Amino acid sequence: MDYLASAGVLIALYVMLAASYNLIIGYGGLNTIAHPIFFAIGAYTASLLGINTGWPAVICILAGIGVAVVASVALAITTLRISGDYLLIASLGFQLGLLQAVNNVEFTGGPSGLSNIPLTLAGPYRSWLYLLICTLLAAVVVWLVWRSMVGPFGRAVRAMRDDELACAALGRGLFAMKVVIFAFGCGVAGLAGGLYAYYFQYISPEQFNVAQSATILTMVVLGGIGTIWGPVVGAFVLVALPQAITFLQLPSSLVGPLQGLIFTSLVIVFLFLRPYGLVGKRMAGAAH
Amino acid sequence: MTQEILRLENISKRFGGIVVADNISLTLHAGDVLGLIGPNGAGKTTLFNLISGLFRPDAGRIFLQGELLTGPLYRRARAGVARTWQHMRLFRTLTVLENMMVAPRDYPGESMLQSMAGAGSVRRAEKSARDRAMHLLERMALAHIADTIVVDLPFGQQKLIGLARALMNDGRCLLLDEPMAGVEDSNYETMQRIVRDEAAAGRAVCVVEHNVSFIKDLCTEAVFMSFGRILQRGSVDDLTRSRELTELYFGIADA
Amino acid sequence: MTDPVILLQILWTGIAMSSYFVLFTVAFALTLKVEKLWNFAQAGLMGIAFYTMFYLLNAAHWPVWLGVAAAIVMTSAVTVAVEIWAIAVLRKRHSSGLIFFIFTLIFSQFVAFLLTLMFGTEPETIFPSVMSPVRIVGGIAVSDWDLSAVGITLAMLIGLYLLIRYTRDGQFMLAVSDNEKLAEIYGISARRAYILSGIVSALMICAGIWLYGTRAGVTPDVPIGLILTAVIATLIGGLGRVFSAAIAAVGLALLQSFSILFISSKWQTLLLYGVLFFALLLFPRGIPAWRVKRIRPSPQTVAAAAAPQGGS
Amino acid sequence: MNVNVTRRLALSLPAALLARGAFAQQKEPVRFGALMPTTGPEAGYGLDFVKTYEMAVKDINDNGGVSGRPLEMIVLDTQAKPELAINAANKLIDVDKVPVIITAWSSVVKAVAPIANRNAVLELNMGANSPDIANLGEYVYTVFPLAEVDVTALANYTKGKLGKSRAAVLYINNDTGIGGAKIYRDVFTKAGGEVVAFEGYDPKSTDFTGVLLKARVGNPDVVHIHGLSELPQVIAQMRQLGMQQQVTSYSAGYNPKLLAQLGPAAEGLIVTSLAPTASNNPNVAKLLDLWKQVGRAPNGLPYLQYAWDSTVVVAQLYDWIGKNNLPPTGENLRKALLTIGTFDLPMTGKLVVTDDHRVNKPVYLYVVKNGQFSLLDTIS
Repeated sequence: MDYLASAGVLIALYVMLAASYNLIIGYGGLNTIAHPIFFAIGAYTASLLGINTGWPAVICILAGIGVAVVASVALAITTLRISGDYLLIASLGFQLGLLQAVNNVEFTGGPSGLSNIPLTLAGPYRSWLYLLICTLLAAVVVWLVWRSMVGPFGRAVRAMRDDELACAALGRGLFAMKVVIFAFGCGVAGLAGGLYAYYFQYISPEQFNVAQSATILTMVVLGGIGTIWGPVVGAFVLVALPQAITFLQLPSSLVGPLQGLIFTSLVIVFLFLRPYGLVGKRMAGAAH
Repeated sequence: MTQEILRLENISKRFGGIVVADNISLTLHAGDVLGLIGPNGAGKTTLFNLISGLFRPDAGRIFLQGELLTGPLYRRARAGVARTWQHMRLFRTLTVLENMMVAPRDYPGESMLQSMAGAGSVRRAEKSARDRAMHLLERMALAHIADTIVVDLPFGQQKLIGLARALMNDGRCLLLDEPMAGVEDSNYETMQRIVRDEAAAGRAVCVVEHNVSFIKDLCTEAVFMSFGRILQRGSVDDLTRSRELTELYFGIADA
Repeated sequence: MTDPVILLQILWTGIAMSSYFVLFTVAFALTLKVEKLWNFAQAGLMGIAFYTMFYLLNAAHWPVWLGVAAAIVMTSAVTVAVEIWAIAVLRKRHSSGLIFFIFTLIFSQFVAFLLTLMFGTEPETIFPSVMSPVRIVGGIAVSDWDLSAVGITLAMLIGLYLLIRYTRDGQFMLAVSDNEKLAEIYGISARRAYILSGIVSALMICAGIWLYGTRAGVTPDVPIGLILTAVIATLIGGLGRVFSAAIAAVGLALLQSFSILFISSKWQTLLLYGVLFFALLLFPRGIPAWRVKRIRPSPQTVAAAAAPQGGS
Repeated sequence: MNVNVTRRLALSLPAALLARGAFAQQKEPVRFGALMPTTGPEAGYGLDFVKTYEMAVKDINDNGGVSGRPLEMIVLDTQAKPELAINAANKLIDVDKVPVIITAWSSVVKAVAPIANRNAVLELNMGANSPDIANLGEYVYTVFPLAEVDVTALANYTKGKLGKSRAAVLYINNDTGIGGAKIYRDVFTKAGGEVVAFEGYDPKSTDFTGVLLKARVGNPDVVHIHGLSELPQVIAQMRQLGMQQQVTSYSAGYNPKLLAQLGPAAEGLIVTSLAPTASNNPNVAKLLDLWKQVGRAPNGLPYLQYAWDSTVVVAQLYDWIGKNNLPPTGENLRKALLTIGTFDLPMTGKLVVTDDHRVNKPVYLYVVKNGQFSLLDTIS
């Protein structure tokens, strides 16, 4: 069942994205929605290197992570001084602007995207190998998030989310912490991007737009913002459910909007009745 | 002569056209518990914000234990300025113990890598912070709520935790913004006792309070402020006996 | 391209096209000012307003004025419902800005999906034809649509100005936007002001989408793109300055129009995001020259608003 | 031979075969997958494609199926978005085990291509015309002429027959627009014409004044607009600016909605179509009859003719491997495609599939006259 493996790869990639995004927004309280752009940066860097240099996939993916981290630090240094709602809008401007640029220049393939990404791990077990690698990496990412959030660093980050001023007045240097979690989270997104590009062998700008931001945000909110397992559950539900719905033999003109309606109404219901998500406990996050 | 902890030299600050600190000079020594009183808008909390680094003064200098105090909020906290807030500003999703353990000056967790690696030095620092926090809570007879999320606590206890968190910073300068407002009964007594003990242990404490009777219960000395200026410094009794100040205070406060 | 007739033509169509941006921006900026809310749900309201008009005029064959009136009623009703049953609840809970953002954005998406289910995704226009009669004035083409767009927008802006300046409810709205707590102390209902600002915004949205939908095709996805321009103009205009935001919207539209002289038009959108991004970097709290001067809420304005007024 | 196969499979009415048709239903069906946008902005076309496949499949099965076995179609939604298409393609291949997938929309065709190549599943494009589709790999073929076919014909016609020498080219800044506009520019220049303006606009634009004025400054005698659903608005604004030049577009402009939106302003517009109409191919009348039963006019009729014919191609491929007793794999279907090579199709005429992954077709040019599209010329 290659299909299951392929859905599994997607779940694992989204676990990475949601867990790293949750680190930034759920634990760190940094209201950015530009996560997909770092996913895109990782994917485009890895693909372009893979296509143009023929370097091994691992190197290209690592380079993708590197560029995502550098870009995120650059964005962080310039915009993290802006707080709250402004950061949200600034990140949106960064995301849409960069995507527009990718769309308009030639070497990224423009709106047609990149379709000749080299085939890696060819063979009958390709999907299963990818599933294994992605699952392991996703587990490592979740473990790293957990490990960093249970210790003193995590405590300071959560304190910062709850009250920046009080946290600074206790002697914690917020800016460095913000940059670190932002860079880490975006690096993970870059990793997911590289893997995505190599597995699916096709990327285009529209895969990284605001709809993608909304998807990842929905995973985090639905699962439980500011919790370890929330994003994992959210990613699983949001990838698996639509797949399950396609097995329901509904008329296909209904399926798309119906899925959309189900998910958006779920989010709305959760926001009001269970703001702490599927796995969160009361007050477990910034959701309230 | 006891040791000088905090010295303000000719501090001035304006916001737009409003003068909130007008050439203020003030010295605090170890063991002092100095009350700041004055009508609303006199610049009491602003003075705290100037000392702790939330605002930069337009003119004047601040010294902590003889050294020039500069830099942003967090540097001054590390230098030894601990403060509480009128509205407490507790970390609402953290437990009491976690709230307190954010505060030590030699915090081990600012590096993500170090924190994750959980190296020996980190573990030792964490243990010592935990021990100190538990000891403080025991002194407040609050050890049983160490693992409670702070928002679930009654108001008076939250105020005490605000103080306890500030005390985790073992610097010598302690600024308390309305510590007694809304605190009653046994919590009131605890607050009083802890503040006095800390002063006796060598801290210089400065308290902003509205209610003069709190100041009487807490402070050895007081300063009367109005429109960003220090009008008079003296014993609490002296200040409250001054007809001029009383009129100024209540006259404006009632307006 | 530097022929004055061409420049004037770009100027004129740029101004005409900016009309709906202005209306959406004013709606967005007003809600932000009065309710302190980044109301992305307004994208959903645009969708509702458009498809109500589209359905009533094309399928139900209602007279134009009745269809438009029904769309206004419908949009206002949804605005008020969202205010009472959702926004007020979140506000009461002291929810974080992020939660408001998620709710309003997801609400718009929900509406978009619902409209897709009901009306499909073919681009639709309010009237079957997108042509409008043209006259040439001094070498410049001026269409009826251009004139009605400028006229409607000016009328709406003047109406808003009069409302704020000369009615008690308008003054209450200002007072609440200045300082909600203080206003309540003076007996002004913040809730009433919120609902009023919501309804005024709904009116602006209906007018804006009418102009848009008589000129270009609308699909359920279109409004979410439109709201972004409104956000950008609001930020550039300086927060809390509704009329500055309107001017910023015109400015941005003209910047995009005139950029064609220097760059290929495919870069126009990027220009918009670029302006947004750099404006935020340089002025993280809005453009300073236009920033509201009062740092503290002034009791006088609130008191003045609360004081009984003879004439109104 | 080929002709006979086609006619029997697709359209023939001999009563004798009806019995076989009934018999066919009891055998194990042969399957193909279709990835179409049944929701999202492109669903207007996607749904009509699906409807047409259903008609074609029913027609084939009513006439005996494929080598006695019924043809079955599995449709999955893509919203014309690559990431959804990838998932859907995986499901078609792994769960539904189809060896052949029909796709359209160039981003979808491209996204599915690596999956088709990896899994040795045949991917047939029936609607996208992006020129890069010819280079997507050994399992990706098109039954639809790529942009060079109609745009080349149009550009040459404009220069040669219409005698226009200064063209302004405006295009929507996406895959389709960029690809088509570049071909037009190159062909028109090569034919001796001059391209005086070459401007892309953002797909989200609603105001085209700037681009149009830029075009006007070049003083063109023909304006080629390579756009999609915003095409009527571009033309409307152009006419409102007083620009009276000849306008041309490609097959996306061959759409009745455009006539309604533009009214008299559409007069003189030249568009292309890659399929014959009922007047020069009687089979098309049958398709129109079937659509009359649906109760509304179909969107993009020429594309629907290709939709029908792509179904017929699939049926013929299965017929071939059935006759040669080969297992129904993507590899064998590909072999069938290349071996048969020439298909005579009911709705769009002769199709020649070759190793270079391109096909050639006659191009029909239409001009809007008295509010209707009327045939201007046929270029083969």
